Amino acid sequence: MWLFLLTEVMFFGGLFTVYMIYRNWYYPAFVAGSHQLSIPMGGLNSVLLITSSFTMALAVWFAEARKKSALVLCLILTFVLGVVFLGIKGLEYKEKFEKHHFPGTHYSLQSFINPASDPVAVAAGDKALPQDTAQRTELFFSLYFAMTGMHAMHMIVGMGILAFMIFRARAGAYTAGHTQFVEYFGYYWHFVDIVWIFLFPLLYLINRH
Amino acid sequence: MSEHSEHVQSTSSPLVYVAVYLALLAGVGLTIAASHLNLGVFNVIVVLAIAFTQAGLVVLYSMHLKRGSLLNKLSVGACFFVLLILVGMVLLDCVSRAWGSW
Amino acid sequence: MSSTIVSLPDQSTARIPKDNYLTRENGILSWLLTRDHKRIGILYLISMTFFFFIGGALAGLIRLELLTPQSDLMAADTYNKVFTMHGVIMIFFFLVPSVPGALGNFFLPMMIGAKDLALPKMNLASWYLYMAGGLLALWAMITGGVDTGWTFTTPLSTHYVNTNVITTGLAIFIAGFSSIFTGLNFIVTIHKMRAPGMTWFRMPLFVWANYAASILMVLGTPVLAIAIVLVALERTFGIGVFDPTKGGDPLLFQHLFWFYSHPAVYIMILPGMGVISEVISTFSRKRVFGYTAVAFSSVAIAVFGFFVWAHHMFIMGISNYAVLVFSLLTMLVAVPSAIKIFNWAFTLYKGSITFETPMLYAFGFMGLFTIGGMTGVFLGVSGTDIHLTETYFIVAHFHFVMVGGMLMAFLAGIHFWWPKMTGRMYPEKISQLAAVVTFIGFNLTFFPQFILGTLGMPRRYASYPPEFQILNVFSTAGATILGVGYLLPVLYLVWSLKYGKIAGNNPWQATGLEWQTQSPPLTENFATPPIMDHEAYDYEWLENQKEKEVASVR
Amino acid sequence: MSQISPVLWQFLVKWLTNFALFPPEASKIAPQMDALYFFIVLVSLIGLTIVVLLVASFSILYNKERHPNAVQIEGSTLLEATWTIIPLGLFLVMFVWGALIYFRVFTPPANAMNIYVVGKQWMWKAEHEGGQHEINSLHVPTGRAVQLTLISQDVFHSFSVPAFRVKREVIPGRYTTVWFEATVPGTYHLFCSQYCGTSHSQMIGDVVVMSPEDFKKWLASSTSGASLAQDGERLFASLSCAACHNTRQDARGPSLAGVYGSKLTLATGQAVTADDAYLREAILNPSQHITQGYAPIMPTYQGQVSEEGVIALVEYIKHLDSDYRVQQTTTTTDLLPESEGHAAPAGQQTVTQPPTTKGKVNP
Repeated sequence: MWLFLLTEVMFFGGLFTVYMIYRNWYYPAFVAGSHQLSIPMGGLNSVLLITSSFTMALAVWFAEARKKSALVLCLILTFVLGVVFLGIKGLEYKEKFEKHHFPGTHYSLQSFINPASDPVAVAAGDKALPQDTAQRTELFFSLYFAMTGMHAMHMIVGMGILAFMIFRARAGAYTAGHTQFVEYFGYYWHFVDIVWIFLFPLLYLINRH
Repeated sequence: MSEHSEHVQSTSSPLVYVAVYLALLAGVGLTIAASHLNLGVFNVIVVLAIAFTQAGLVVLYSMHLKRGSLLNKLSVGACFFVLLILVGMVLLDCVSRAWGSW
Repeated sequence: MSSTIVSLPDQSTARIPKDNYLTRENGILSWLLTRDHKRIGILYLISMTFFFFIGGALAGLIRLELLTPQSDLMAADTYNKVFTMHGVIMIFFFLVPSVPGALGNFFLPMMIGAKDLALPKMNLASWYLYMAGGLLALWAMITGGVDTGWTFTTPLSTHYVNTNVITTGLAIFIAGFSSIFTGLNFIVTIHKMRAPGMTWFRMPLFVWANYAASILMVLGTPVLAIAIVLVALERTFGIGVFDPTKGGDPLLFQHLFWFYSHPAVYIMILPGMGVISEVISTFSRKRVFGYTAVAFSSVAIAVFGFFVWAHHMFIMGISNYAVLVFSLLTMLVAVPSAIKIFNWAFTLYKGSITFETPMLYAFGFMGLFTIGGMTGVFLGVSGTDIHLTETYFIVAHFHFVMVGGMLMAFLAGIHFWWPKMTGRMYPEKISQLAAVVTFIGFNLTFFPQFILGTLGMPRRYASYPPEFQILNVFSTAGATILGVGYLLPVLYLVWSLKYGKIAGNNPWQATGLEWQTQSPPLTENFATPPIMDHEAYDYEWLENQKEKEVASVR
Repeated sequence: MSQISPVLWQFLVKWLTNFALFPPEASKIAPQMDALYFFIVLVSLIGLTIVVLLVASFSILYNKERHPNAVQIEGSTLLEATWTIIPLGLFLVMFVWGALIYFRVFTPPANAMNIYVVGKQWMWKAEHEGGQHEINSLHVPTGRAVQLTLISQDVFHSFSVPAFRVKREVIPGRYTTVWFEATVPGTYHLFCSQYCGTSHSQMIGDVVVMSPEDFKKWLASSTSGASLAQDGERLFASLSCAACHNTRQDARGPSLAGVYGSKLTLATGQAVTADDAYLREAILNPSQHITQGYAPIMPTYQGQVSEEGVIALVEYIKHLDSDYRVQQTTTTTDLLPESEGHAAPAGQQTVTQPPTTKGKVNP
């Protein structure tokens, strides 16, 4: 399981490499792009995911302590927190689509060339960017969608397994000594959490002063 | 997916998890706070340092690496080494392109 | 060849053991749902032979087209599709899974005295993923093909071609998972499933080599996966990460791509080196010279393999500093290969050598791999790389390493272990002929390409200036001979399934644990779990063992 | 047989008459590179011979008939060390030698004559300073260092002239350079050696090396009437660049006269040298290349100017420091000062490198 997680580390590692390089090259654009992201939402998501990671750790513990109802409760909590996380993520995505910040042919530079037109940019105190710099924000959003998208994909897969586990746990499958599956899933869920721990500051918190 | 057969009852009390949980929440607060300070290049360093501490906590305690086998520790180490090579060497190229030919 | 070490049981009385992994269960389903590592190994062997011959047929088409300077057999775009698919199929669906998938799956657990791999279900899953990837690639080929070259260079692959890039990328992505699963499985197996007494330094070198290759698979493949995902996203949404007009850096793709694809070369060659160690030791009746050095050089290759990827990009506009660093590191990675070659050569010293087919292939390997390795140095040295890269020199170089090295090793392994896999010997004389034919055909095919490359003929050209024709004709002629050399084994190996001599447990008098059980083996490999009480390649132990057996019979 | 043999015969004759192991050496760097090449060939041959000799002699000496019982030998640290250190030493020698040549090939001398090459699917377009355009061919004089500034309009291409032993990737979005000094007049192959799509194998041409006199004649006969800088001037005017980039006191942009080759301090505090690559970037991505003291108001010209246009602009700015008009019209041919061409022997440029400025860039 550890080895599998390590392949995942390398998978995200590739993305982080790409991110690092472009952030290094196009810092002002990344700052402006980052200002479009909502700290309350991202922060709330961080808290949610960390909490779900916590409940997952408890779930493993309860499984080992053979407490069925507590295990099921923790798993359900984890699942619900995951749903809320994805819901918030969905809201954020929706906002980006509406503002045409999704990279591609419909990408719009309005918020960056003319920040006065965008309350979010005004709130962040953004100055207008020259056009060529503004164009680089598309790269930021590409990476934003690629990275959070991959992360969300991992969460969806994880929640599929989680649903399956809740089902099995209610039948008492993991409270009879065979806790390994829960434990390994816990590792996976913690890994997803760690990825977010890195994504959040790198994407949301570039130069907020 | 079994690779440690010497699986032990992880009896670490939930208190450890609570502690880690609180530490992680504190970490989130700290990063948000730190990002509002103007520290120049140190911003990213501070933020990454906090993130690495958080990740370290999760890996060591929530994922029990601290009590894991040598193999697991080694492979995690190896992986981060390789990751470091990937990031480091690519950055080396991309950054040093700007240095000109000599 | 007058002398031989082959010792077969008395053919008039010998029988293939009734109970073995082939006869335990019957029916298609028993194969398709098997968790037996040996059956999965056979599945891999059959399916990759299939892919090899598709790739080979494409290679034949390429050589035929290059017989004349004009592009007359195929139009340029067809030619581009053909060489792309040749590369994709041969690399991702033959070379990467070849030795680990077929021979490694079959023998790695037996060599360390385990009854199966650690994760048998995952092993089966890896074969299904492999097949899914392979069939998807074939489907992509049939429904229009892809013409980016196997390197998928951006921005060509993202913006300038209209072929099945995403489908092929998906196929490679899936096959990548298959190879990750295999690698994972091997690492876990080697760590957890060794028989009592099988310490790290008693493991056969084949196991060491596969271990090193597995590390590369597990850590390298995901980076390729992300590179492919980004290309797919770029094509579908236009995210611009590799698009220079949006500020992206197309070279970054190559960094990610070669971060996997250079170690992939070692994924391909390391297991082959493992096979050669086994074969040379067995047929010279000697422990491998400098066992630890060979074992560690495998690991060293795996580690250094990660440091050198950018030598594929010396002239592509990476910074001069990076060129220096990568060129230096490339020089370092050449050393462990040199160590191996010399150690194999000295294994022969004061041995007692016989020349069965696997040994002939191993000799072929040593010669061709030396040439392949040394020509690699030409390309790793930044100065000569300028002139030689992107020409036929590089084509010849990697074919010497991959085909001359890897494929020779694969054939050596197939012949070496054929008696164990099937319980029957292959016909010796004709297979020796095939080995020689392959060697001659190979040299005739690829040696002229070194000269072509030095003369400056660029690779991936459907048509070329007429003065290059003569060497190309030689090459095509050689390819014909090579084709015969590859067809022969298929014919006589299939023939031997029914008519081959019965091999007995240990026809080569080899020391590995896999030879100490019946052929073909039981489903659980060993009747009683083996205990490793001797060093690897301990031929004296084997002699004593035989004497004991004789004594106990009396 | 009778039908095959004439074909075979023709082949053999052709082969024997054309047989070559390496292409003609037609540039100054070629013999240097070949020296290294043959050094490595020599080392390889020796290595191969050793391996083959070892294997062959052991096979004969210790085959089973002669040597029925193997002697078990564990290994030998001394031998291991020998074949670790000797190859390592040789490889390091090759590395240093190779690196020297690499830097020679990619560090153009200061007085080189510049030719721009644009690669696109699937043709080469070369532009001389005097405004001579060529497609799929390149005319260069002997005895004069020629620097190529390469750029691609679409995908990766690679500019390869085997007879000169030089090759350089032609990248979209970025100038790359390579230089050579041709020595032997003749016509040589020009290849695109990076796979670039359907007609990759048609993206070929000729490099014509001429004596300086012939080259002068060729320049004179194939001029298009306007020099590259004059094209650039026209473009400069039509894009109204001069509205900001002028010498007036209240100019919104820096004056460009004499800017080429000078050291600039950017708004970010970076120090840069205004070379071709910098000028190109400043036109296409101006806001990241604002000179200190000016506001980031220049619009980007990405997508509005073709690569050829950018080249013309760069060339114009390059010549702004002088009364280029006079120079250009009197003589595209004066570009060939016979004396200077030989002044700085090409190879020695890299050996005595001037101290670098790397510390200052990229804080």
